[in-house]
Amino acid sequence: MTPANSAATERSVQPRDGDPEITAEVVAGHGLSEEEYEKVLNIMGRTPTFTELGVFSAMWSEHCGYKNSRPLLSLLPTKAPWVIQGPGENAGVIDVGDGYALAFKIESHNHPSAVEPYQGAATGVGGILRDIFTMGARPVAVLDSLRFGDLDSGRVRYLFSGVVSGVGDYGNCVGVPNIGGEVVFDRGYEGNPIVNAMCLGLMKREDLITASASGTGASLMTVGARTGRDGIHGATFASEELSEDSDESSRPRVQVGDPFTEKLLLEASLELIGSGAITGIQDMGAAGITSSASEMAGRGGSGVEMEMADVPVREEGMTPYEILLSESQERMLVVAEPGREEEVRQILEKWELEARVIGRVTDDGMFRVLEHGKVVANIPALPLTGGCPTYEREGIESAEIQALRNMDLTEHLTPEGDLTESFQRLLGSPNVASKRWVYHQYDTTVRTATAVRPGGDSGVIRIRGTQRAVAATTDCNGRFVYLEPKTGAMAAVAEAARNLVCVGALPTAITNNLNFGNPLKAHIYYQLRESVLGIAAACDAFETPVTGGNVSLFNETDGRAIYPTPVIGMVGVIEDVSKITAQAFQRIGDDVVLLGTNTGEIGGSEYLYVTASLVAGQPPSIDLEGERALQQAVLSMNQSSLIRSAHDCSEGGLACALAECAIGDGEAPFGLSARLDDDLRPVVSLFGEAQGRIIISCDPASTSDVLKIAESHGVPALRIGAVTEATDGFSLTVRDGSLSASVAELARAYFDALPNIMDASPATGG
Amino acid sequence: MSQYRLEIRVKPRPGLLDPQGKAIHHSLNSLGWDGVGDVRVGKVMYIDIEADSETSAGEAAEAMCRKLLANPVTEDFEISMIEALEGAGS
Amino acid sequence: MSQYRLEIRVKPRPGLLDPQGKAIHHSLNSLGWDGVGDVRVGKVMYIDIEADSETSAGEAAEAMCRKLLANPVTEDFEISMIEALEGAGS
Amino acid sequence: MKVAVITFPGSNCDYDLYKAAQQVGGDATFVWHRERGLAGYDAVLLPGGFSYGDYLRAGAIARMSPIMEDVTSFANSGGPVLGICNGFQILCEAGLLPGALMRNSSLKFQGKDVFIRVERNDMLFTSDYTEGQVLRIPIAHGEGNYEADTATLEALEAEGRVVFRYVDASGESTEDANPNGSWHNIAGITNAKGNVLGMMPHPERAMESILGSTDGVALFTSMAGSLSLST
Ligand SMILES: Nc1ncnc2c1ncn2[C@@H]1O[C@H](COP(=O)(O)OP(=O)(O)O)[C@@H](O)[C@H]1O
Ligand SMILES: [Mg+2]
Repeated sequence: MTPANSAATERSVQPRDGDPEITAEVVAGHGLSEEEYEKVLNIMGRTPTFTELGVFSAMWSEHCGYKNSRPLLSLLPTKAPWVIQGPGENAGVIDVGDGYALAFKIESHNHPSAVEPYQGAATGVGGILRDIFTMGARPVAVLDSLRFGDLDSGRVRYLFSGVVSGVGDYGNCVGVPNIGGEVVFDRGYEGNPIVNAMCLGLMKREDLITASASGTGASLMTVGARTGRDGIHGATFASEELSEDSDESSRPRVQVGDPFTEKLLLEASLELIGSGAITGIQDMGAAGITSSASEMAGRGGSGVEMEMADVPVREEGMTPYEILLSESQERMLVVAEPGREEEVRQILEKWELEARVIGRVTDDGMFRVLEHGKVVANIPALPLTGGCPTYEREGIESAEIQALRNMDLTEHLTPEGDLTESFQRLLGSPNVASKRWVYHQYDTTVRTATAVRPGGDSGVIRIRGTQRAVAATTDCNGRFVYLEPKTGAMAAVAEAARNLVCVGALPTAITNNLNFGNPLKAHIYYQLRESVLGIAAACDAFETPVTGGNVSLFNETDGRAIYPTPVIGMVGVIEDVSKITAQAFQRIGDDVVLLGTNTGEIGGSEYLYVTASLVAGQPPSIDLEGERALQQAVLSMNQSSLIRSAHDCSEGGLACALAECAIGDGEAPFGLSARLDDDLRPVVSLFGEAQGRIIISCDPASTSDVLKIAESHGVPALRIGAVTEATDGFSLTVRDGSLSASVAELARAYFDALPNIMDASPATGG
Repeated sequence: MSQYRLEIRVKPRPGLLDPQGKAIHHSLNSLGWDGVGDVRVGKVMYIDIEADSETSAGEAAEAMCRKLLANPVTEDFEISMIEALEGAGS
Repeated sequence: MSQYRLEIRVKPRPGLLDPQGKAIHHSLNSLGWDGVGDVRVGKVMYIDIEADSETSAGEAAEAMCRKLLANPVTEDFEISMIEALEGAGS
Repeated sequence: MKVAVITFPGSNCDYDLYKAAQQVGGDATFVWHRERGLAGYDAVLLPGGFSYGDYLRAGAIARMSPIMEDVTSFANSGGPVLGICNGFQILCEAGLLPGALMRNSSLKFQGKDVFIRVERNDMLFTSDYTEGQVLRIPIAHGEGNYEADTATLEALEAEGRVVFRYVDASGESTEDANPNGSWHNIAGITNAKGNVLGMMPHPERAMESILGSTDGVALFTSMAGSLSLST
């Protein structure tokens, strides 16, 4: 290494030959507003160099600086006795009992996936895995929450299949099972797919390590892959709207994932952390070395000094600007204990990877970058990481959306054909239909810990050596959030909690991914603020604090924003794996009980989208107290081993949920005979998407106990029918209508829908 | 109409990481081929096309590359004529 | 010693099923290219080698193919010289 | 039973296999691919995963690892070698088993439970199964499409070297039951001597009812039983 000390006497920043001059245009090209640039000048007390400008631009982008969301995020509840690490680190960490801690987080890769679906999704998974193992936890599960336009477009099929292969190939190769997620198709996401990936990692409590740089004189080392020119300015890019010519201009910004290197890096990192040779470790994610080094310095209250000539590069002639901002994947920055650098190098060497000292921790609070001993950037670290201006804007609801919400839906509530026909259409709609086509491309069983695979309400991973398990789910109905953001956001949290209690897990904490349009527009800011308020209210009510998350704004194409989509990733704890409840019916003759109230709220439903191509109406209301009572009632039934199955009602309403219970995984389906005498129209009764409903099945001998538990929690409960033999068919009667179909037919509609669409015509990128 | 066989080579764009090439490079080196430098890996496709002329066969191939065969974001392509096959049967 | 860039094409043996080729064929047809017949898909590798001569570069490449780059059970290979690159730096 | 679980860069089922061997009382040790020597082991296990990222071809680069020379001599001297998934691919690439595993005919990775039928139980790997028994076992692979030249394929059938075949729940080897396009629904084969077994499905993932199946257990008890008798 070029000794950084030799430069220590020469602190003045040298302008580099060949770097562009700093003009107003160059500043604007870096995405900094005039006001922000003023602030840079104040912090620096001089004109920044080109390198410094690049550093500010990346750190003060929305992606790294959260300038439009930070004030809102501070409204979220973050504390509970079981929270070990709240927001601010690479991932949140909670205590899950028996000495184990769970690290978990969700991350978006929407823009990269819009440009290059396969690599965008793959590198998204890579990034979230690194966030988890840099906490000292071994990644044990991945979930993916995906949204696309309607599948009748070749481009959408191309995005969908590319994203799914990218998620799969990366996670499969590293060897982390996928345990769930979601896929939604709606024209609201045309042009702007949403690709969110969540990861869970387990560790012994004492193995927790954080990403801070402390200990003056300690060495900073890069480990893992070499630095190339890929993804330079990805962080700024992720905060811009896509435009017609994005494909062209963003080509060089595509990063290619290398899951094989990631797997080696994962093993090497966990070994490094175990060795005690390092005191801090951080993934080089968005904005590469710049963000990892400055954030580590910021958290440690220290400074850093780095020599760019010592960074291992993949290409010749890279400038400090490029090295600092490169987003090449599968790299980490670690802080080694002084004198133990060689040990670090040897551990990496064993895993056939490189580790190189590129600098050291200082005590002067500066983020300093050298090139062959000359200082090319010298920025106070704290203002760089924490001084990004934040904005609170006025939020105003869009009149257009208000009108949609208040639309009279009456004319759409009589089916055109018979009810059964609408039912089958709905079951076969890509949003309701089985997502097997997706998760059969994922390894769901590697690591031999998957107790519930994708396809159930939540995925479950057992903790080996204990009776415990952790469960996880991701949820958000963007249509509801679009129609009424606060209610919709509460519904997302409530649905996630319902999905957890259905398998028997106690909802414990959430991570969230705020996917929105351009927050500089008042109606989008309104959606963002209301959504955050909704999440906060629901998390308060459920005692599920927020331990972290991610914000992805500017999801717009040609001025059209996606539905506001605050994806909730919720985790829960199961104390006894033998008590996990199945989603599907288990035994002929069991009673079927509906918990919650069938209110018939049909605004924003899949039924309206499928039959009338409408996203309108008042979305279902949320009663947080009622939801909480429902969760507790189901958990109590689970604890007393009274129920054989539990499944919540979501897209497609009661009818589709019951069909899913009957069909199961298709191997051993059951029939159903059920009747519901409410005074609603058949369509709203069967397909309405009222919240707070869970269908359970139980031995008839237990039914009275089940009803008692429900009553003691104040939860409405009604026996609506019984599980029958599959050959007896599926029959569901409401006051003014009925559905009846053969179970085999329903199963076909449900399982074949996605494969048929995807096989029918090619997916084209052009 | 005649029948042509075209060879289409699709390769990763310069500057993009090629993990496969990297792994092969590494393996060749450790098998003792020290003199091996850069390795890049792409796809090669052999396509039989019916067309009026060599030129129009080439044009069709180019259109196919743009639409389906190559990923415009990460890959470059090259087309060469392998042979003109007589008649319709290849 | 000079530096050579070789192109190695590894393709599925005739007679072996090539599901990838079949899928591309199918897609091209349904995108409206009716005139497309057989499609076969293989790999192409670009390897920079330092060697005494073109001949010895080619021989090295052949040895690499036999040892590692092609699977004799399922694949055939072809090697062509792309260019001689002067000196050591490519 | 002392077993070596060989770990290559990119192996990711090594731990699962290690645990499976332990579950049946085996004394398992991880052996890193750069180590040498397999003296003292009763059996060698090659785990699944993506050695070297499956770059080039699955198993192609791993089979060049130093330890593979030792695996080869271990096998040639009659020692039992079991390769699962990527392990099977490596055994084929190394020539310890004939044929090759090509890309799945669907061109997609397949991760799900399948049914396989035990075609013979007169081997040390399968003695605790009954002949014709149908097992439910997970698969997770993108390149499991077994191919070989016609002579080899015919010899495999004629000599009864197909050990496992994909079938439906009722035990019929139908086209629908074939997840990857393998010739004759082949899921696992053995060498002529019967001491090397390669299979795509993952018995080590079917060891406990909480994981959905215990049908893999007998494979490991078969080995443990035979090997503890012989030592
Ligand atoms: N992208 C995906 N990846 C993995 N599993 C998925 C994905 N999408 C859906 N699934 C599985 O299918 C199940 C059903 O999906 P969904 O209808 O969204 O469930 P829910 O309404 O219960 O949230 C999910 O719980 C999940 O296990
Ligand atoms: Mg659910």
